[in-house]
This record gives sequence, C-alpha cells and structure tokens, in this order.
Amino acid sequence: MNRLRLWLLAVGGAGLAALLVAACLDLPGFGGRHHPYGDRAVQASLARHTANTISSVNFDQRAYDTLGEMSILFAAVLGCVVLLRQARDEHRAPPEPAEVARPVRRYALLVLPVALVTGLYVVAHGQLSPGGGFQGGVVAATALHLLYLGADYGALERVRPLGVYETSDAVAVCAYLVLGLASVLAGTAFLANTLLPYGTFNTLSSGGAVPLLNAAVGMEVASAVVVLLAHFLDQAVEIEEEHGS
Amino acid sequence: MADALIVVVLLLVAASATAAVAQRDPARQALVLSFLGTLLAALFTVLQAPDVGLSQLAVGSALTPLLIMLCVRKIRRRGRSKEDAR
Amino acid sequence: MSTVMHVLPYLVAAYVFLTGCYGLATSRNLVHAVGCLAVCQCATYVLLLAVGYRDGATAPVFSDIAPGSRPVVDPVVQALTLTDIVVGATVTALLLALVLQIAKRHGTVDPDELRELRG
Amino acid sequence: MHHLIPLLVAVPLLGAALLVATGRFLPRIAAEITGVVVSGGTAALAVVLLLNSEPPMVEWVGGWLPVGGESVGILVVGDGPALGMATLVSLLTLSALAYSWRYFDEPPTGHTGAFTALMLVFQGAMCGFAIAGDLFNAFVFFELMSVVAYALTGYRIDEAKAVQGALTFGVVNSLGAYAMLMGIALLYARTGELAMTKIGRGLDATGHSGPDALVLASFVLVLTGLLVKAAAVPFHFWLPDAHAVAPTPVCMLLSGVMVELGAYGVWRVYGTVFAGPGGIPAADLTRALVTLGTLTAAVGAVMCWYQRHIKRLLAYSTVAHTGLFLVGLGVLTPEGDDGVALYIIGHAGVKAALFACAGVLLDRFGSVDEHALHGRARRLRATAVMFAVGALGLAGLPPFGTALGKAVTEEAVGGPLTVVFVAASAITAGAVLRVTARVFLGLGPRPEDAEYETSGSDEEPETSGLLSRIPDTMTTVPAVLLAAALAVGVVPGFGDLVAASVNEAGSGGAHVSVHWTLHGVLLGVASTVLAVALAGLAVTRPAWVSAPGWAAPLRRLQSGHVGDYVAWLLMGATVLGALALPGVLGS
Repeated sequence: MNRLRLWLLAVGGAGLAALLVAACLDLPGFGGRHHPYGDRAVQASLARHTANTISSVNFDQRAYDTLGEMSILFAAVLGCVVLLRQARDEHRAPPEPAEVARPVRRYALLVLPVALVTGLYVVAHGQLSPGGGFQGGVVAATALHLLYLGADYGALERVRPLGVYETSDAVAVCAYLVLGLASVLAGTAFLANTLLPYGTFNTLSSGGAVPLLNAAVGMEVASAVVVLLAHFLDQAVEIEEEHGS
Repeated sequence: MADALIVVVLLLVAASATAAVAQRDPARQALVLSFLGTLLAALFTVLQAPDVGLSQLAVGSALTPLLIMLCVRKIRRRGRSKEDAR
Repeated sequence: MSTVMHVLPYLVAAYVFLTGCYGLATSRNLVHAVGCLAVCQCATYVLLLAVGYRDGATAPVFSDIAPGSRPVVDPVVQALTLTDIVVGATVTALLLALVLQIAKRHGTVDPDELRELRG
Repeated sequence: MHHLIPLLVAVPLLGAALLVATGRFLPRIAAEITGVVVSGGTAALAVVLLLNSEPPMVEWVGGWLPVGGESVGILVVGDGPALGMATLVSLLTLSALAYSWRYFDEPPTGHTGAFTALMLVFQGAMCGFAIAGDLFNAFVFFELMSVVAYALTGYRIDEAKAVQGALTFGVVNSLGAYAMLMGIALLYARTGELAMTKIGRGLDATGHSGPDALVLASFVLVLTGLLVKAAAVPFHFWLPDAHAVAPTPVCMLLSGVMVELGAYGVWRVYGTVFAGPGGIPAADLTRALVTLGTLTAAVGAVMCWYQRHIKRLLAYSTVAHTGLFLVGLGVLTPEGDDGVALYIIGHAGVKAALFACAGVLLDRFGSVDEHALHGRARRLRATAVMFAVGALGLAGLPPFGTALGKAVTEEAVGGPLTVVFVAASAITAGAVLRVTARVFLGLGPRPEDAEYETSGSDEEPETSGLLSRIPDTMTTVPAVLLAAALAVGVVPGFGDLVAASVNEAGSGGAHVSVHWTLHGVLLGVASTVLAVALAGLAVTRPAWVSAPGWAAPLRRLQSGHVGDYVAWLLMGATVLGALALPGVLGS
C-alpha cells in the first residue's frame, strides 16, 4: 500500500510540477507594470481619503471579502469551542504553579504592557499606516498571554473571563454586519461606505466607515485569538481524562 | 540591490520550507515554522508589503507555532499520564 | 540574472507548495501533517505577493509619500494575502483541535495506526 | 431589489452572531426557535429574490458601480441558478434544523446555541458561494463553508470515527482550497482582475492564439479545488469518511447541497471564466468532465453496493450521483444543464430524506449497520416506507423530480453514456432497497462479515440515550422532503421554469422545453426494475452478488489514510491536466 502511495506521489507530483513550471514560464515577468485592478484601487482609496490603500481595499472596496474572512475566524473559534469542550469522561485538575525563572518573569511583565499598547496602536492607525484590525488584534491577544509566563495560569484566568471574550467576539461580528446593513436600510448597497463623511486625508477619523469596520475587526480578532489560545491552554494544562476509562 | 536581497530571502524561504517538512518531530517543526514565518515576514517587507509582513510576523511566527506547541504538549502529557496509570 | 529573476519567485512558490504536499503525504504524525499544510499555504502568500510586485515601487501607503510621486505595488494582492493569512491560522487551529481529539480517542497521532474507517 | 442579494449571507451570519453573543443566557428552546426563524426568513428572502430574478440581477457590494466598465468592488450575481441554489440551501437547512429539534443531548456548557449557530453560518456560507460572482470571493465563502463543515463533522467528539473523518475532510479540502487559490493567483497575474466575467474577457483579450500553459495550470488548479468539494474520482476519498460520521442533520446538508455546490461551481467557473476563445476549448472540458464523471459514477456505485454501514452507503451513492451530474454538465448543452439542475433539486430532497431515516435508526438502535440491524426495525413502518420510497426516488422512478432530471440529462448526453446513468442509479437504489429489505423486513439470511470494511455498529446515538419513541419531527421532515422531491417532477411547468432560468443565465440563451418523454419514462422504469431485481437477488441469493475478487483492491484504496488521499489529489490534478492538454497543444 505504501509503495502505491509513493508511486502516486511521484507521478502526481511530477505532473503537477511540470504544469506549474510551464505556467511560471508563461507568467508576466516578476516586477511587471501591468496591474489594472491595483491602479484602480489606489485611485479609489485616495478618492475616499484613506491613506493606507490596503485598509481601503480591505474595509471599503472589498469589505465583503473581509466579512467572509471574519466569519471564518468566528466559525473557527466556535468550532474550537465545540471541539475542545470538556468531554463526558474528562475532568479539570488545577495545574500546579510552575516555576518560572525570575528574569523571565520580569521580562514578561515589562513587555506585556508595551505589547498591549502596541497592539491597540496598530489597530487604531489601520487606515493610515501599515497595520490594522488583524495585525493589532493578534498582537494584543498574544501579549495578554505573556501573563502566563510572567505570573501564572491562575492570574491569566482571572484577567481573562472567557465568556466576556466570547461575547465580544460575537458582538464585533454583529457590529460589522449592522454597519453593513445600515447602508441597505439607507437605500444603497450592502457595506456601502457612503453614510459617513470621509474626513481629512491622513487623520485618524478619515475614510468614512473604514475606521469603524477596522475597529470591529480588531475587536473580533483580539477576542477570537484569546478564546482560541485559552481553549488550547485549557487542554494542555487543565483538562485531564479519567483514568481507566 | 533590491533584486539580490529578494533572491537571497526567497532561497532562504525555500530552504526553511524544506526544513519544516523534513523535520518530523512536531515540536521542533514548530520552531522551524516560526523561523519560516519570520523569513516570510522579511520577504513581504522587502516586497513592499509591510501590512502583510506585520500580520505574518504575528500569525506565522507566533500564533501558529504556539498552537502547535500547546497541541504537542497536550499529546505528550496525555501519553505520560497513560503510562503512569499503567 | 534578469531572466532568472523574472520567474524565480514563482518557481519558489511552486516548489514550496509541492514540498508541503510531499510532507503531507508522507507524514507519520498528524501534528506534523498540519504543519505541512501550513507550509503549503505559505506558497499561496508568496505567489500572490510576487504577482503584485512592481520594480522600483513602494508600499501603497500614502501617509508619508505624496500620492502620485512614486509608483506603488499592487494593493489588492496584499489585501487578499491578509485574508489568506487569517484563514490559514484559523484552519490550522481547527485542525489541531481535531488532532487533539484524535489523540484522545484513538490513543495515537500516527495516521498509519488509524484503522477505523476503511473499505 | 438587487440590494437585498447580499442579505442572503448577512442575515444567517447575524443570526449566528446573536446566538453566540446571547448564548449563555438563552434557554435551549429559544436558541432553536431563533435558528429556525432566521433560517426560514433567509429561505423566504431567497424565494422572493428567485421569483424576481427575471431578468438576472447583479449587485456591486459596497455600491462600487462600474465606471467605464471597471469597478473595484465585488460582484454578486442574482440569476436563476445562483438564487436557486441559495433557495435550495436555505430550505434544506431549515428542514435540517427542524429535524434536529431537541436533538443533541447536551449542548456544550455555556454555549446553548453553538450547534444552531454553526448551522446558520453554514447556510450563510453556502448561499455566499452560490451567489459569488468574484473568484476570490468565491474562494472566501468556499473556505468558510469548509471550516464550518469540519467543525460540524467532528461535533461528536466522543466518537473516534467522527474526529478522524473530520480531520481527513479538513486536510483534503483545505489542500484543495489552497490549490484553487494558487489558480486564482495565476489568473490574476495574467488578467489583473478578480471578477469572473472580467477574468474571462481578460483571457480572451490576451489569448488570441488560444490557451497556453498558464491557462491550463490555472484551470487545473481551480477545478481541483472545486472537484475536491464535488468529490469526483480521484478526489472523492474524503467524502465517505466524513459523511458517514457527521451528525445526521449535517449529513443532510453535506450530501444534499454542499457536494452539489462543487458541481455548480465547476459550471459557473467554466461558463464565465474559461469558456471563451482564450480559455479551455469545449472539447477538452467535455473530455475531462465526462471521463472523471463516468469514473466517479462507476466507483461510487460499486463501493455503495459493498457497504454495510448505512450512512456510508448513502455517502457513496452521493459520490455516484455527483459523477452523473458532472457527466451531464460536461456535455455542455442547454438540455444537459437543465437536466442536472432538476436532478440536483430532486436528489437533494431524496438524499436528505434517506439520511434522516438513517438517523432514526441510529437514535433508535444505536447502530447503522446493515448486518447488526438485520430484521430489528420491523416495527418502524413509517420509516421503512419512507426508506423504500427514497430508494425508488434514487433509482429515478417517474414521476419523481430525480426521474425528470435524469431523463432530460440522459437525452442530452445520449448514446452509450445513458448506460452509465441507468446502471449507477439502479445499483445505488438497489443497495438502499437491499438495506430496506434486510433491516426493516428482515428478509433473507444475515449476511456474513467481510474483511476490509467499516462496520456501523456500536455507535453512540445522537439524542440523549436511545429513543423509545421516534419524535414527530424526525418522521415529518423526511416525509416532507420526499413529497418535495415528488413535486419537482409532478408540478406542471416547474421543469420549464427551472430550464428557462438556467438557460437565461447559461451561455447561448437557447430556450429548451423540458418535459416527460416516453423514452425517459421507460429508462426510469428500467432503472427501478433493475434496482428491485438487484435488491431481490442480494437478499435471496447473497452469494451471487457478493464482492467479487476484482472489487477488493478498489476497497483497499479507501484506506482511511490521509497521506494516501493527498497523493491521490496530486494524481488527480495531473490526470485533469493530461485530459485537458490536447487543446493547449493544438493551439
């Protein structure tokens, strides 16, 4: 059986490789100038006073894609909550406090606030500079978990009431959808960025609905990552199976 | 100059992707993946995509390897406690 | 140099994709297999961004450059890659959750030893 | 009206998010009512939009209307097939939610509405994929529907088979999705566009001398993703493993519409992206789809016959029928498209009803094994009747919708391929009838166990303990679904309506009339007679139709090993490339 798999892999891989290499040779050369959609996106972004074109594409021009992406994250978190729930034959055992070296602990506690603030800053400036809801959200959520290193698991659990994060994850998705639906109620297309003034170019409030959608995504990503990590940590640290089952 | 830099980073990415696949121990693979994530972040920055680089840095070199490590730890702990029970 | 340069990024993407597939097919550990799937996904990032690159251009962020003063790289592929990265991380998390449950229910994460579903 | 099309996605997602946000405070009954209301509301919206889809609508999400023919927004299509699929998805989700009323014993602590919320996201994702007019957007919703489907498949974490099947499903489908994304990137590199129609025009503009390797590679990669979802041979291995282990209401959706959405995606993508002179020539697509479709139908039918795990048997019958759909779409005629559309609608009703009946067995006896249940379900008369009627629908007995669809498709493909249709539907229906005879009637001797197979005994029921009495919802839902499948073939003018909207959206715009023909009725009756004969033979003379020696290697291919499936996926992509190669070389 194993031999069959290797044969399949060799033939299939060689065939696909040949196809891909032939396709690469037909591609326009790396670094070419032909980007019609990209050029249009830059124009559209400038017309709506959004300095960071990528944010404009993500939260304005192709905001519907971002809705799908947000839903993927939402669904994956819900899926992990369901898949990593405590099964009937498992129980929780409080973990023994782990010994963490003092320098590590100091370092973690020092970095934690810096990382948190960086995350929030990156979220807030999404429409201006590189960064935005996704990046900032992940940074902030991961930063919170430095507490696991810096203090211990108990401390982490206290500042991390999971239910609140799960709710805020869902509320952020609701907020994004409601912002989209508002424009339908106003008689335009779903997720149309026409209700709010576009503001002054290169300021925090520029871009119409972009900062709001960006903030909703930031909130969603941060809470989602916290919930994800929490469930994996729970499995790794707390949940134990009954012996002899 | 920029081209030379791109070539170097691309080859490094290819090499570390190979290493990530060749490393059959999942805990070590997580470390290699984290390195690969950092390299990709560098590549994206060189390709003038700082946004993507930033999120690759956060996701690829921190979050994904962390999840893999936690998963490995759970499986190992499980294996140990089963052996203790015997 | 230049002809090589014109296709090298694409070839690297293709290579990374196939390497990931090879690892996935020959993996002896499901956690490792999920890692290989993440490698496959890296190939899509590299390909997308390589497609959007433009020689001598800068990042499409106009907070510190005047609009129109310099050419910029394609912002659309960057937005697509951002989406893709988040998708990749969530799929990895979900699959790892399933691997954890397999470890519990089957007592192994070696795909060669999973013999419940066949025929 | 066209502004409402994206709400098909937004409404179920909003419902799901609200359910999760309030999940900790909501009693279970409230969560389930919310789910049914939201899902039903979406279904109503889909029906209203469908009735207004003449002429076809388009919507630019975000209001980015094209300026000078160019837009930066995302296109959503509201034509007959798109909204028809969205309607089918919504109605089936509604019936699955009704079926699962008070279903699982214990929702995860603090997450009362989790299952309902996941089902709603699944509905929104499938609707989003159906109405996508932008290739990357289609990928996003493809991925969303996959992610939800993995989680739903592994929902019963206590079951060893369920988590294994879900992981296989996840790995293979994710790899397919990444292949599709590679293909999208190649198309973007060539044309610089993402809207499907724009990509198609871009290919035509640059490919004056016909397709080149780039077009071929992108075609192969995109189709690999879609065919993995459609479970065409050799991308099909994940399907029986996943569909056999998912909770029953989820199976109804997976087999009823999700797999068919893969076939729909092939139709949509080929028609709008690759059908032009710069794309893949029609002859090559026909060669690829008819070859793979015929193989799929054959493998699905044979494997279906040799199953004893009832849900796995039904899963293989889905494989066989998807093969038939691909053959019907592959001939690229308006009649073929119409026939497949009707066939998909009828099949959705019949297959969902059959899974619902299998769920009754699981929750009543804690087993879905044909051998272990031999003669034990004599008392379940209503379920027995529905199972048998479902089998006849699967065989294509007139006047079921499946029969009308099959007849029209057979007419379109013509010639020797008709044999494939008759044989595949007869064998799969025969297997289901055999199960009916053994399990519900106790006919014939108890069959012997084979060596290399998946048994369906010792399964956990999905309800709290074994049911002593079957709840009304679990019998009403399959009955309604079967009635709907019957109505598709009986209601006068329905077939013409479907045909008109499919042809309006498809290429050519040629209007063909769809009606019962003597030829079609006779073929339908022939398949049914053949199915009954096969089942009768299997029950009375098991040795005559037991697995012959040559079938054993085929069964061994379904090894349950994820590495094998990945290797087959690569092989499939190569085969697909080889099948479509002549058109590229010839140009």
